[in-house]
Amino acid sequence: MTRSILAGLTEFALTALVIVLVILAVLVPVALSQPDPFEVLRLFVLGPFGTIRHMGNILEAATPAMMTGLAATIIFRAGMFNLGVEGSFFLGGLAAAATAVLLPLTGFVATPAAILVGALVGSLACIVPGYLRVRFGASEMVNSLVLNFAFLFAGVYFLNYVLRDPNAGALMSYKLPADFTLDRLLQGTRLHTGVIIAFVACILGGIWLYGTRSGLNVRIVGSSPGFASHLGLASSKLLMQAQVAGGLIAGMAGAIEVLGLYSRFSWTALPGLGWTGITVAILARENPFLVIPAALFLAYLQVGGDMLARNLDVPSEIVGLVTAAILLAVTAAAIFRHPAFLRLIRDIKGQERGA
Amino acid sequence: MAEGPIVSFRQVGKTYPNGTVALTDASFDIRRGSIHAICGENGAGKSTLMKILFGLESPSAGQVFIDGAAADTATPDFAGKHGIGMVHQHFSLVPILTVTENIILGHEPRSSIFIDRTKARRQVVELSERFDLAVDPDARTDTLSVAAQQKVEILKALSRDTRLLILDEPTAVLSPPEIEELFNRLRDLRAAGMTILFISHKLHEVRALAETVTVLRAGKVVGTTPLAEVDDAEITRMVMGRDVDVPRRQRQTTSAPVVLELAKVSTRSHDPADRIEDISLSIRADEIVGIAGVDGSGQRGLVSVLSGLMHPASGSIRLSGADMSRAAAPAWRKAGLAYLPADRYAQGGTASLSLADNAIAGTDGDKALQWGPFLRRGAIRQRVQQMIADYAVRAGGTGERLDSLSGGNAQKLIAARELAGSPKLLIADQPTRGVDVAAAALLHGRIDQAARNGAAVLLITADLDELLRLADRVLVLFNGRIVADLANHAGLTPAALGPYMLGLEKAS
Amino acid sequence: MIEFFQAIADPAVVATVLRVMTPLLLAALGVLISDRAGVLNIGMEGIMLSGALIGVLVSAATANPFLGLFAALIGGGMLGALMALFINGLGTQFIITGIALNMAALAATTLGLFLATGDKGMSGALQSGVLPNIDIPLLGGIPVLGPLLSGHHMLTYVAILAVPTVAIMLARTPFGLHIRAVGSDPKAAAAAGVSRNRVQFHALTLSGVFGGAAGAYLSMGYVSWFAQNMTAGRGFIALAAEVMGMGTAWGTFAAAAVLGIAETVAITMQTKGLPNELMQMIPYIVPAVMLTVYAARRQAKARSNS
Amino acid sequence: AQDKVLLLINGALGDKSFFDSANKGIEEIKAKYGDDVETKVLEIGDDPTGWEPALLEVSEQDWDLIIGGTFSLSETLGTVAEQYPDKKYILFDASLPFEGGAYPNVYAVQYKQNEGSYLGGILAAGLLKSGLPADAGTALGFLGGMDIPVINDFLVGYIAGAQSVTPDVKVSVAYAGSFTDAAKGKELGLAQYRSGVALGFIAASQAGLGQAAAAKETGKFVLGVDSDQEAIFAESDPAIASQVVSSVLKNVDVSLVRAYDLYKEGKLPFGSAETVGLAEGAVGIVETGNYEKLASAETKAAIADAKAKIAAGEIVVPTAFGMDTAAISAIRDAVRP
Ligand SMILES: Nc1ncnc2c1ncn2[C@@H]1O[C@H](COP(=O)(O)OP(=O)(O)OP(=O)(O)O)[C@@H](O)[C@H]1O
Ligand SMILES: Nc1ncnc2c1ncn2[C@@H]1O[C@H](COP(=O)(O)OP(=O)(O)OP(=O)(O)O)[C@@H](O)[C@H]1O
Ligand SMILES: [Mg+2]
Ligand SMILES: [Mg+2]
Repeated sequence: MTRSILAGLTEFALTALVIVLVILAVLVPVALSQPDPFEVLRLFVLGPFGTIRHMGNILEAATPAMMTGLAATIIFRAGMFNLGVEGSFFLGGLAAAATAVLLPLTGFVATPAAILVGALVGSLACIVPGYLRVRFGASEMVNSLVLNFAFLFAGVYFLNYVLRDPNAGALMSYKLPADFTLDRLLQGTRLHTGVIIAFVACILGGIWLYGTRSGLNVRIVGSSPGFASHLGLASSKLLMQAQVAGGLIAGMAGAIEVLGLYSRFSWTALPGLGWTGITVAILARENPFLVIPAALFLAYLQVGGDMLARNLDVPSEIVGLVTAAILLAVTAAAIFRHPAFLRLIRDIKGQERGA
Repeated sequence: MAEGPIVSFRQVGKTYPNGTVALTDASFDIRRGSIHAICGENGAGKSTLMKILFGLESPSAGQVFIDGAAADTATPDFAGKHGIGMVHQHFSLVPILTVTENIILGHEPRSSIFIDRTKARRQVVELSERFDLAVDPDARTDTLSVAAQQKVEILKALSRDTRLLILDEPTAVLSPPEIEELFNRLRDLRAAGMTILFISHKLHEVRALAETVTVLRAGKVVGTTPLAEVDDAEITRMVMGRDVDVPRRQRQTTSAPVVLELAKVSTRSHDPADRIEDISLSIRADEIVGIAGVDGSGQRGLVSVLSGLMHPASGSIRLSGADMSRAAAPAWRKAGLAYLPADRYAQGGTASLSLADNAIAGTDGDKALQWGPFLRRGAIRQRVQQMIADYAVRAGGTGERLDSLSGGNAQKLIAARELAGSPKLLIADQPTRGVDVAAAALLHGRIDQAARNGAAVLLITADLDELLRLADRVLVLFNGRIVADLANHAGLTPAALGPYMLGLEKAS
Repeated sequence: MIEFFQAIADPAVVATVLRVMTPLLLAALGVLISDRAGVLNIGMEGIMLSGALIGVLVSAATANPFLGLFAALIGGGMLGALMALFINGLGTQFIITGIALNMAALAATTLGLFLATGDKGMSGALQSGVLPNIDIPLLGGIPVLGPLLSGHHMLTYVAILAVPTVAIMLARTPFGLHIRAVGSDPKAAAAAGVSRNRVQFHALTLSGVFGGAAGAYLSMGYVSWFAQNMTAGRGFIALAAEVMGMGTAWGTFAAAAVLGIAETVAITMQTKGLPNELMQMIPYIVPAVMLTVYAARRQAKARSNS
Repeated sequence: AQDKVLLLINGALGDKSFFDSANKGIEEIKAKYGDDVETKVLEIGDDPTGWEPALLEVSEQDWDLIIGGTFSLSETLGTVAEQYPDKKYILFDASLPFEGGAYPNVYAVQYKQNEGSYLGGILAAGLLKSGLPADAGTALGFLGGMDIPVINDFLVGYIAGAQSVTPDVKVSVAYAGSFTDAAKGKELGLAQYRSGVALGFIAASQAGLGQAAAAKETGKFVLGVDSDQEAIFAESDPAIASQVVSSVLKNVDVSLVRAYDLYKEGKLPFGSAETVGLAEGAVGIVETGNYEKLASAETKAAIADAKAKIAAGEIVVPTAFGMDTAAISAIRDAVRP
């Protein structure tokens, strides 16, 4: 296991190198159009590490990305392309807010209860398309894609007709009672206990996937259904387990995001962090341990881009272009399946073995 | 120009991008109008050489001369230009297309912007009549039997003014009568002036068909000789670089208890491969029962009811006395079934997971490997390393992906997993297909060993040598029924089985 | 029942359904071509958005809506081709390539609009062209049927005529055969000398052309300007339509029609005062239900067969 | 010394309404004060998670006055303002709980968009009586971007204004569920026109402009929102412009210039909120262009009268703020055709 982790990390480091090159490729022309080109690069690359607050921003942004990335990883590992993570994230946030607004809980049970409800309700958006696939063989990808929007509108309906604070000037829930919010960790940042949950979740997820019998069985079902039925594994059950687990994690992510950062629930569109999770899962090559650095990296990019847009006359859309280019570069097999690259990875594995 | 060899390889070398050296310095000639066989162990470089000749791969060194002229290799129109057709080792028909569409694919007859479908169909009918290979031009390819698909492959290879036909292990999936028919067709083609390159692992086939043989070993040409000038032992030595001692099963009549018993078992299915009718058979401990039959005669149905993937429509199945008629797959495994499936990657293992994961798959609840829900990594590594050593699997380490192994080594690992413990019933479905001689010998030994340890063994194989070497009793399946139940005595030959397999005779 | 048919035969309702389904149908046919070639065009949304902007900018610059449409088709085709280059040239996954294209297109169209008009919201300041509606002289005269069939947008007719065209293209032409071969088994196709890369390149290019048309319809037919993110998810619904259509052009047509009807129902119901959030769910629930019912049917059939 | 003024846009410029108007206010300030003031406009996107970091960051920089708007941003702005007591903030289109001396460095300004749309309602109902072609239709329409308070504030003012002219006026209400989907807006507009609507109020940004395209196609009419939408199309598409009878204005620019003037004089009441409406010129209705041509003398008189009475407090226009969903549903149901 350590060998594969080391090789994986090397691959990851090299991935990062490619990314830096891509960033430079997109950013250098932009930088040259600015009075101080080096400031552009400095701000984007080093800016996010400039202050505690900015580093806090990275962790804040990485928290939901880690959780949704983990959720997507588990779902994809079971061989399903269920995109319900986005819907689960939204529903999870909504349900946690609803718990906070509607239930008269106080004290230390309040937050866990809201997160639990968020996870349970949120998981629906993954479970429904998953179930329709397992039970009827209907495409989980398309079903989840459209049902995400159906869940969104159902959620907005609920927000408008049940949770809405009529005194607020926008469509928002009532204020979430203080007992339900997550504790802040670091003065001057919004870093909350959710980040710890996210780290722990990724590590537990990795241990489950690689270190337990049911994790192994899920990987088998996901990578070779024929082999799974040869072994007599309960494929449907395992598939559903993964959808439920992924959905619970994604729902929990939404709950944590809302309770950690917001004082009211106000999403009237899909927040997009589920899509981020899918990107993270792919960058991490569907490995829960690598989800952590992948999410941190995307968050770092986001913060760097925000700093550019805020401090210089660089349009914020540049970040969208940079992220798209990075996604392509990182997944370009031409780079990562290149013989020279493969040889390097093999050498590392070989040295480990030799030692 | 019509003189001299049709093809000459000169110092051809091939190193794949991943560093695998598949060929070095290969030089030999192919005589015009001959049937030329190429032999060699798995991975010797046979397919690679043929792909170079067909223009699918470019050589990293050396040159290929066609009609005495150096040829540009690996251009898209290479094969068409030189009149070369190839039947690939792994089928290359598009399953959702019709026979006609498959045959014309890549060189469609046109009228304006459309495919001229009448002309295309006529071409196929003509082709099939000319070469005496009967196919239904309008059938969807994936509805055809393997042998029929093979015919389509050959027609496709012949469809473009072909004068050199390459057949890469064409017999691996065929039954003996089908092989005999194929050989007759190939002889006809040679008579019509075609040059044929024929790859096979089976010596008697090579002998029956070819005039000349080239032996490759580890990417090098060991030699090219007329077959008349060498005997089998000599060729074996050339192929293996050593003599192979084939283990033979000591047949013994035994009064061990009956382990598996099927009484009048039938399934209902539209697919003949899944349909069996009125099958009754019993297998004792330490008995190997071999199933012969043309591919698609019900073997798949038989295996499915015996592994819980399908339930019989009628009849009863007992394993050690317990009724298993409605048992699902997990129950079969729990009751002691071990199963070596024919489709190694789709069913026997999972390509993208590690050797260790593959080796311990399905051992749920094994206390030695598991602590509660957690896997014991150390114990697993030890266990898997032991398996690798016991079965002589050539592998880098337990963390390698299964698909980094060669086919034969993957099969050995899968066998190691299935035969661990002491199974009560072993189903071995084409256990050595595509596996080299040494590995096959090892696997035969392990199957024999499993029987001696008390397993009832059901062996399904297209390789009649293997069947006769291992089986105590041979059942012949035809159209889902058992048409012969023969004790495997010394006089039983493949030729004797042929009539049953073709459904010409019935015995019981 | 009679009332239902009367409502369906109302020319205004038919026109609404046709308007709503036109961009879906064009985009879904584009997705179909790519899907049959084995590279589902997830980037359809981004291609549509780009086509919409290109059409507006070029028609404004040339004062000719047809040049605008032409440019949108070319632009869409080039984006499709670009995806193919990434997928087959650099080996990126098609799903990621599509996600990245959508992301980049949203950013780039906003930037492009800003550079062209100094505005990130909409192109109202530009005098961009509109593609015409077409009255069919003979058809228009027929009572009842005439108003149903005549007077729709040019691209609506194009979309409907594209259905048999794509169906025949797939079934009867060498290109269609190559698409089906490559989509079903690229290795086998390669063995027959049909290059996956080339066929997928052409298929994605053509798919992009359809996407460009769908986008142009939005900005040069529906309305006469480009607005940020004006496709509003239609590219994704087109994906659903294609999957519902089960890989055939006629199936895709049927699916687009069903979605068009669902959206029309949602619109009509809303003006009747039903909660708009619930109405907005209809076009998303319908494909899910249809997909599932169809899959369940197929499964039941497969079961009864064995 | 030079003042440094920063406007934060928690969305994107180019909406042809709200944020563009705020931006215009900054431009006017710059034009008016020239070298005495340095201004900058910063887009911080529509993702709320990014707002607090952005506010914190700019608060650490050397801006004297930081301006931000919308209710959604208000709580974040309040939190940050508390951490930087030396900085001054202007919050527009929302307020904060200033009770007990809280937020002494924040000035908040809100708009009575319901007053503007009350005038719009009078105009619409008046035009329905006379001014529009007789066959145009018998009912009014309303297209909202989303079913949210700011939009519904337009709605209730509009209905009240229309009812003041025609007590049993019918108003067909729809929401696009999006501020950008022009095609959807057009489709909803067509559906409204088909059902007998002659003139629709389009409080839905670009989606609303879709209904303007529908008006052009069907020869029906729209009432624009936020900025003069007749002017947007005057050159690029005169056929649309001719169907825009007028626009209900929400002049954020006016309120910002006014606030800055007061700030310069040292009279801006930090630590409190103001609500500006007709009286301050912060909301209103376009009275040029098509309005001139179409509105009858009687209607113009009614509008002038309403303006005076609203300014004098004689008419109190109802507001959607503080109304619960059921109450708004009841209002919609009461006027459904
Ligand atoms: N397409 C491929 N890409 C990369 N490596 C490959 C590929 N095909 C085969 N190999 C590598 O080549 C080696 C041999 O594979 P192959 O299955 O051809 O072996 P073989 O010689 O036929 O062995 P066996 O006799 O056991 O079947 C393996 O290590 C495998 O990983
Ligand atoms: N695409 C590939 N990439 C890397 N290595 C390959 C590839 N194809 C074949 N090889 C390797 O090249 C060597 C020769 O393979 P080849 O397929 O030519 O063997 P073969 O003689 O046809 O074997 P078999 O009898 O199993 O068909 C093997 O080691 C194989 O693993
Ligand atoms: Mg081979
Ligand atoms: Mg092999």
